Amino acid sequence: MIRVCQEDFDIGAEIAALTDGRTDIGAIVTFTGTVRDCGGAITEMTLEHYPGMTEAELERIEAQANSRWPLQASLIVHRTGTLKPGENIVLVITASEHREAAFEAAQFLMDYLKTSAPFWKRETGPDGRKWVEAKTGDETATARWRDRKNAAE
Amino acid sequence: MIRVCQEDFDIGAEIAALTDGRTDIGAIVTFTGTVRDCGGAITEMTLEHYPGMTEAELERIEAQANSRWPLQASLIVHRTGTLKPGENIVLVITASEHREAAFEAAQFLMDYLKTSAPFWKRETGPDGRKWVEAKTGDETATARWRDRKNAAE
Amino acid sequence: MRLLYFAWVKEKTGVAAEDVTLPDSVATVAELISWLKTRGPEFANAFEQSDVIRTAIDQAHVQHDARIGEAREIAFFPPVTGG
Amino acid sequence: MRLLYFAWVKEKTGVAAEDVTLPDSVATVAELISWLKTRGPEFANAFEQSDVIRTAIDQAHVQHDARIGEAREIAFFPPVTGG
Repeated sequence: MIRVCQEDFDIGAEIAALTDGRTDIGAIVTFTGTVRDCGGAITEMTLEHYPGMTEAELERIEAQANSRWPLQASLIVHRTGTLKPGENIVLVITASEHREAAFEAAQFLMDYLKTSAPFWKRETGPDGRKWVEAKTGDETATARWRDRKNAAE
Repeated sequence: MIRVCQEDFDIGAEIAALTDGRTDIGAIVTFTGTVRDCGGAITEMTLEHYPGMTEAELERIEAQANSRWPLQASLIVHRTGTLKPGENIVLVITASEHREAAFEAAQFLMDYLKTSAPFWKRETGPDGRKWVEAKTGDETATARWRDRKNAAE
Repeated sequence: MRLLYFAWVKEKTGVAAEDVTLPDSVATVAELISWLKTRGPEFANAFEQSDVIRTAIDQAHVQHDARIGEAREIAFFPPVTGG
Repeated sequence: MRLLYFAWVKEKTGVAAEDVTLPDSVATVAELISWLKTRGPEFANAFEQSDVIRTAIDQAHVQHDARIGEAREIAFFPPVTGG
């Protein structure tokens, strides 16, 4: 499942919704991304996105993860709008029988989300506003999954 | 922090306790291990441990993770006693500025916990009781962290 | 055809969305970007470093050599930075 | 010296913990295991496949060639299976 919204999420409640009553899950991994203040340099972060394409990309990424790993459940929640330091930005949950699949699928989802989901961060601080620049490390992290897939084929 | 106890844990509350009021954390990873019923083959799981050594090993593992990755916070909770399918067994939380460190440290903690913390699982099912056998895959998973460390040195 | 602009591409062009009729000579994304740059200093500035600009046709990522074809919606934006 | 047994090692020996005085000839974990096997059929059975048995001296993992020295507590158990 995927969700794009302004509201905060409750990690415990999201896990419960995915797993309650199930006895076939052995491993649940969650990733939560939060706003850092970078020592006071950031007072606010605004997330813009491309409605429609965002949901399509998140669904595509989630489907890819489910085709590569045997997942019992998965969830991506991404917030938009203006957030304060310490607030949640993104949540990924993966559930599987074994920990390797759950860990790898969660990392895969985050790596792909960082390089393909159309979100843009703008930071506000004492020195004004500025758009966050993409990190080449994120492209590298995503490329390693393609390499692994190609190597396996 | 580490904790060995019979009581269940609340993942949301544990994350909140580790991160509340902090604005220097960018990434939080949780791993939760739960009891699978394996299609009805398991009706109950009992966890025995070695009081004293368990806590010492968990603290040692946690200290190792903190020396290898820049973690803002970490937590290991492991339950003991008799659990039903669907119930929580173990919780690992790692918090860092960036996702790579949080993901890797959580995997490291689980791999080491699985091969060095003195817990033993006994499964009860329609066919009786049996002690779970250690998986060679867990040893392999742990060895890769040693190899990586040696390669880096 | 509908054109969308996001993040600093939107701020630089001063436009979030617009409906345009493309000249017949524009067949690819690269050609569309060249044409957009002729539409005034804001567009010339926004698309100056065109290799940084990312493009989606009908909400799917494409390269600059992609053909526009029967696209209904084309979006321009910086490399994504969510998560 | 205190000896502890866990999981199926405990079930097979029928003992959870005991205080023993070791013969002077026992200097290493391997020698201790050999001696334990002479203490009756339950012990012989529990330690039959001695390479599977894991050992901790004073709550730290050791190999079978470890010297016992001034150990206060030695524990025997199967490979761990927590998590």
